[in-house]
Amino acid sequence: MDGAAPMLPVRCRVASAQAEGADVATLTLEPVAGALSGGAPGQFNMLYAFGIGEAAISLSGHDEAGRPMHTIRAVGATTRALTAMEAGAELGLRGPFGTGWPVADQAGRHLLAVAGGLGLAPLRPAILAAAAQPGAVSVVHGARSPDTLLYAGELSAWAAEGTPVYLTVDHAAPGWTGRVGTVIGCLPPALAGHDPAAVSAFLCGPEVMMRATAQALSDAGVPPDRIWLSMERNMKCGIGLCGHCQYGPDFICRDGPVLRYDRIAARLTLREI
Amino acid sequence: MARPTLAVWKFASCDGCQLSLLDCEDELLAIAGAIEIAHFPEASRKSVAGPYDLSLVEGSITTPEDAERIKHIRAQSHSLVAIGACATAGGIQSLRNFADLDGMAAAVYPRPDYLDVLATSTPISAHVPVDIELHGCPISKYQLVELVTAVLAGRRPRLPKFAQCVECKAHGTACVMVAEGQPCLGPVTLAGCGNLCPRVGRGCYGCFGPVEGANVAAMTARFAELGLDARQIRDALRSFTAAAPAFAEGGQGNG
Amino acid sequence: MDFATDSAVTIDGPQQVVRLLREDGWRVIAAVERDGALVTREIASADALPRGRVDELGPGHCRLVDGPPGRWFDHVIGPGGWKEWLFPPREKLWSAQREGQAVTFDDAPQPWPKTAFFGVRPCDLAAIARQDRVFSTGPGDPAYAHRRAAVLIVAVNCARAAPTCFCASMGTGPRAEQGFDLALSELDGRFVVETGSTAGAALAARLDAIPATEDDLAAAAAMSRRTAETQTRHMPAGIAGTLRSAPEHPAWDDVAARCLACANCTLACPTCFCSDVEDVTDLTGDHAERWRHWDSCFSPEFSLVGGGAVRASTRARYRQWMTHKLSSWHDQFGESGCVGCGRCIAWCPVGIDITQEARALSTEETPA
Amino acid sequence: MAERTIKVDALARVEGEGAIKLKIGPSGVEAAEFRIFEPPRFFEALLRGRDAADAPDITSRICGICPVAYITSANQAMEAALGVTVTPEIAALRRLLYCGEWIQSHVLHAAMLHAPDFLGLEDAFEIARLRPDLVKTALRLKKLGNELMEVIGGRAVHPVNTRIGGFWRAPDPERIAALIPELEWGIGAARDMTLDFAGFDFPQDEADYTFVSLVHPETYPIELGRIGSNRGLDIGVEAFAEHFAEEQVARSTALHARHGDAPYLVGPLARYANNFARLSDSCRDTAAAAGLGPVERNPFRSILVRMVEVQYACEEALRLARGYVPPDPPAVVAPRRAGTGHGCTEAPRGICHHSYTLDDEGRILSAAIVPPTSQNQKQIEDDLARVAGRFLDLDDAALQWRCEQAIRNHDPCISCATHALRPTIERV
Ligand SMILES: Cc1cc2nc3c(=O)[nH]c(=O)nc-3n(C[C@H](O)[C@H](O)[C@H](O)COP(=O)(O)OP(=O)(O)OC[C@H]3O[C@@H](n4cnc5c(N)ncnc54)[C@H](O)[C@@H]3O)c2cc1C
Ligand code: SF4
Ligand code: SF4
Ligand code: SF4
Repeated sequence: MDGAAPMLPVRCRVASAQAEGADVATLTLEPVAGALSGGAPGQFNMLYAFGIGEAAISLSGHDEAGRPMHTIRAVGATTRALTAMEAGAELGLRGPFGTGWPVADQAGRHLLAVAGGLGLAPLRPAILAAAAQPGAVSVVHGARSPDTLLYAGELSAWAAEGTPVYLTVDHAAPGWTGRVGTVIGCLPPALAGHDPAAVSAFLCGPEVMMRATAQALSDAGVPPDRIWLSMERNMKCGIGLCGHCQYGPDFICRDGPVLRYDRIAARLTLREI
Repeated sequence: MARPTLAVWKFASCDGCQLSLLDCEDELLAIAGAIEIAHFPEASRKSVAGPYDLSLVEGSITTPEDAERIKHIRAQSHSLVAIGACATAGGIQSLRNFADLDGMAAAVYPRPDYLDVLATSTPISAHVPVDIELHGCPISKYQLVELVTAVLAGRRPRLPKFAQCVECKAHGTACVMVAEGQPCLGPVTLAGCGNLCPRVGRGCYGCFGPVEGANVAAMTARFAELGLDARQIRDALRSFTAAAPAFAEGGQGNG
Repeated sequence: MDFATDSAVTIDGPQQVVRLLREDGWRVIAAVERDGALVTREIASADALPRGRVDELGPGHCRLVDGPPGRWFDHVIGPGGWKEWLFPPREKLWSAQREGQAVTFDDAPQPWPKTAFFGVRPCDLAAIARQDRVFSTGPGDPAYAHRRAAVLIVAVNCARAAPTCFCASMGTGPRAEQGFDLALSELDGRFVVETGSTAGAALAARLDAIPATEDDLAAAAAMSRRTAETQTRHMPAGIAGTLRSAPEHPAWDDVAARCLACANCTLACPTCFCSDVEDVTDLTGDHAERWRHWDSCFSPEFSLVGGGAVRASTRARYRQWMTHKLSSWHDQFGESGCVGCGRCIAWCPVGIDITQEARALSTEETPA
Repeated sequence: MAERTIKVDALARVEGEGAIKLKIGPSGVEAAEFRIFEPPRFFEALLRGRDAADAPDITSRICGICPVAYITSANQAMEAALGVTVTPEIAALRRLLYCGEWIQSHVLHAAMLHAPDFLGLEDAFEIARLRPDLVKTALRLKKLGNELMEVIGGRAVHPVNTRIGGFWRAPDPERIAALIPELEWGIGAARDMTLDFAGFDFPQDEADYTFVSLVHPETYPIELGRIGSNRGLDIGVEAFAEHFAEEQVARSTALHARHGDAPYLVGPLARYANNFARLSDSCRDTAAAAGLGPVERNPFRSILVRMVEVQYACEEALRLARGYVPPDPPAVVAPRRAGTGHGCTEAPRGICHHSYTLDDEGRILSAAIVPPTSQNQKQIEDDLARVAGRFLDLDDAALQWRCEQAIRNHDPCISCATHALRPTIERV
């Protein structure tokens, strides 16, 4: 990121665009001029759709050429414009911003990645990094329905390579033989065979889901200081100047989005904070 | 790509909001170039049949025929925007909602029996779904240009959701309530006009209607401290957006 | 006393300071009277200053009236101030142009002439320092830094405290200790001038002045002491900790019933820094701009996320504002976000008083 | 000759919603109706019980095209009722504001709503394609009018800065002075446009109108004067109700105003005929160059009179702007008391008359508002019948257009006709 102009986007081009379902797409980006700084798993960029607006979008990985990838769900004008982009389209990018998943610090521990919905996108690079050690990571992913499971192909590939993958949906569809219910139901099987004290957990998804999951994990014996959550708040600048993303004393953009559970457990129980 | 089509419709109103479109002197020809003005009787004899990409609807619903007509307009409009205090809150004519209509009609018309009108004046949203509302009596022409520009760009129009006070402070306008003790509805009124009244030293009379979550009770308690009696407080709330729920309820408790 | 007073001088009035600054090419900004309030504007000479006028301030109340004749600075502060210069209410961040697929950006900085702030009160000096810190944390805001670097500050120590002032309890006034180039103290018919920087010292050296005597300095110190003693409001001690443990205190419901959520307090506050951005396009659709403008934690859309506003109630919004100001600010920037200027009290249309709300939340100070 | 019916269900290029219907039989025009179907809005009734100060702002909402007319008539009526007189500086600023409305409204009508008729075009956007310079000049002039209203009134539609006794705040002299160069330009632009329009091919028509307008011994009337006519009427504004009556007609159900038993005409043709001598030399010169005499009886040529009035309004505005002294205080305090007051000013479309009776707290007991269009309505109907009769040789489409023109000649502001309601007409 250009330190002199942190509010000025870098001109980027969509190198490839991949549909991930009805309203979700993954964009791989490359700079048109200059270079992009790498970015760690868990960090995010501010993506700018010309004339429409900016949205905070997590890194969902880098391709073989080291180009950043972003998986975006169309929920409003900006994200609709971004997900509609095709290869060659130009956009602006600022970042990376925020804290990342502390992947390296979990060496020797078993990592549990718990993702609700699109929350799998920011977890993907952490899962890929941890999976370099065979058996080091398990994945729990919940979605509204079977057809909204994210990265379905990749999930099967991970499972095939030996990463335990637990899937659940809120609403089953014909042909679905898997679990139905929240991700909490996946936790006992995912923890089975592991010493909870030696498990670390990365959570990303809707706030209610993360709150319940963190609570369940710590009840099961996973140390609260070994659980991390990726929080979401309104965000306009990404660098702690606009004030929008405050979460108690933390700026989600700067002190987060990845925050340690023991630090925010009390806040998670407060309404409208 | 075909230019998007625009239609302008009128219900009970003063024409001031649609005039605001013609008052965009600097942008008018560019707008007419970027969109096809398909139906705008105030400006053109030409009328192209629907459907329309964008319908601007001025005025409130006050007659049985109009309550039907708005449904046809909705059916022909991809995007329907209610413009002005009449279309978004019922307008000044909604004062009838608080009175006896027959008495009112008899006061103006020698033969009130010729009239076929509804007992209330209601906003467009009371009859059909509305996509966007531009507030104000009249609307701000800057907001109108912004609406058209945003529609063309495919983004959400920038329409403030905060109180009038924010515009005053940003503009450096001294608060007329604090500095002069004048009653001002600015704190409970939606921003967007450009703090016109306080800028000339006058308390806001609420023509943009209540801001979301307006604390009208606290506002009127302050008016009472400033020396307004219950009837004055009620009349302050009962003007161009009188029937907007927050103001209507606030007026009920007073006078 | 620190070094500033060693080189102190006295002058007969502020006119020559303004004249000197203008001669040196500074744009001089000062508080002037406009429409019943003090506002900061460029001035051509000291004649524009509201000499002999004072502001009667109270909760939700301000009237400019005649004060002791001839006194230059017995008024206190207006609703706006220096914030609107260093952190403008609306500011273009950059523009972008589209040609076919190509999108190019341009963030040419806006011109900013070298600017002298004339008559900055101690609380506002502290407020400028607070914002300096906010806008330089992390990657910071280069546009703010660009403006700030070209600002010279002439402070004025307060001879009169308004009933809304509580700087003494925040440790920010009523005497300026640092952060100024020159500081004036108005005694009877003459001014003690202290210097706080080499630029200030260079200016002071060119004034038509005589060295300050021990008596002058003692009189200036006594003035500040008196001003502190006459302050009737104060912030309860330990409020930062109090708020940390009070998120569910019933007092929040009480203030929420009175608060209009109008945002005046945040916008008048000299340290509040929240902003929003908006994307502007023209009718061709090929030119876009990004503007930043003041925002407030009281705004309905401030905390909007996918499912709606996180802080939907006025209770939550007031709690956010006050907790951030008086407590979280310590965690974020190592100091309080409040400097005790009292603007939020005076310019709240319904007169909500942050010190009184703080007291309502403070267990230690609740009267038995 | 077979029976013909000419119907226009929704008149275009007029403010508000109206319709015309003509029945033509073997003996000529059998019936001509000009109907107004604005829903009634009951202004007089909803003013009852309100404070006097509410009347100007509320009645402003009768019409977004000529709000200053309503505001000024209401303020004058209230000042009369409350027994206050404004200072010359306040009066001058009022007239300056009113000039803005004349410029804005007249240019809108003449160049954008009326001119297309003479060019055989549907609207001003089509003119812009053929004669962009003309439309650009018109927009610039119109903007000048709006800027006057914004600088003085705070906004162009429903200004906020006026009040009983004057203004809330006097505009900064610098802002008024900044308008001077554009006003200087405006005078010439209005003259050029008048002469340009003088080249239109005007249909031959003439009527022996009763012209009613304000009359003033010294000045062309805008916001000042007595009520006079070309048939010898000369009354104070307070006597209006004794000479003019409104009646409700079942067919169209608009309230029609009558002078005695006969229709009469208000608006530019009337003002011009009754006050020609009060125009400036330069305006009379423009009129002559455009082929206008001291009286113009062809309603199709009212577009020229309107443009001469634009030139006059620019000249007046320039004079007032140059002599601007901010009124201090900006308003005369009007204490509340009982009383009755009348106010009458020249809206662009003609006289707009208000009268109010107040109780001793200054609350409105009764209100009567007579806007220009309801006064002209009967006359417009007569015009319609006459014009149709005169151009019976035209085919239906051409006759329809000509009839529409007969209405547009009078720039009817149907929104003003608050006393009207709408018969069932299926549209959309
Ligand atoms: C740290 C972080 C990481 C994120 N990562 C992803 C991701 O990888 N993929 C993805 O699809 N989405 C992600 N989001 C959410 C995404 O930023 C929002 O969905 C997006 O901002 C909505 O913008 P919009 O204009 O399309 O939607 P709209 O519905 O039009 O939004 C309306 C307005 O709501 C506000 N808004 C709503 N949600 C947010 C938000 N979270 N932050 C800021 N403003 C908001 C904005 O002001 C926006 O203009 C992330 C959010 C955060 C904070
Ligand atoms: S200040 Fe209030 S009343 Fe005045 S124009 Fe604005 S919204 Fe309308
Ligand atoms: S919180 Fe209030 S007293 Fe404190 S600095 Fe802000 S405005 Fe001044
Ligand atoms: S505390 Fe006062 S100024 Fe602040 S939002 Fe509430 S009412 Fe407005």
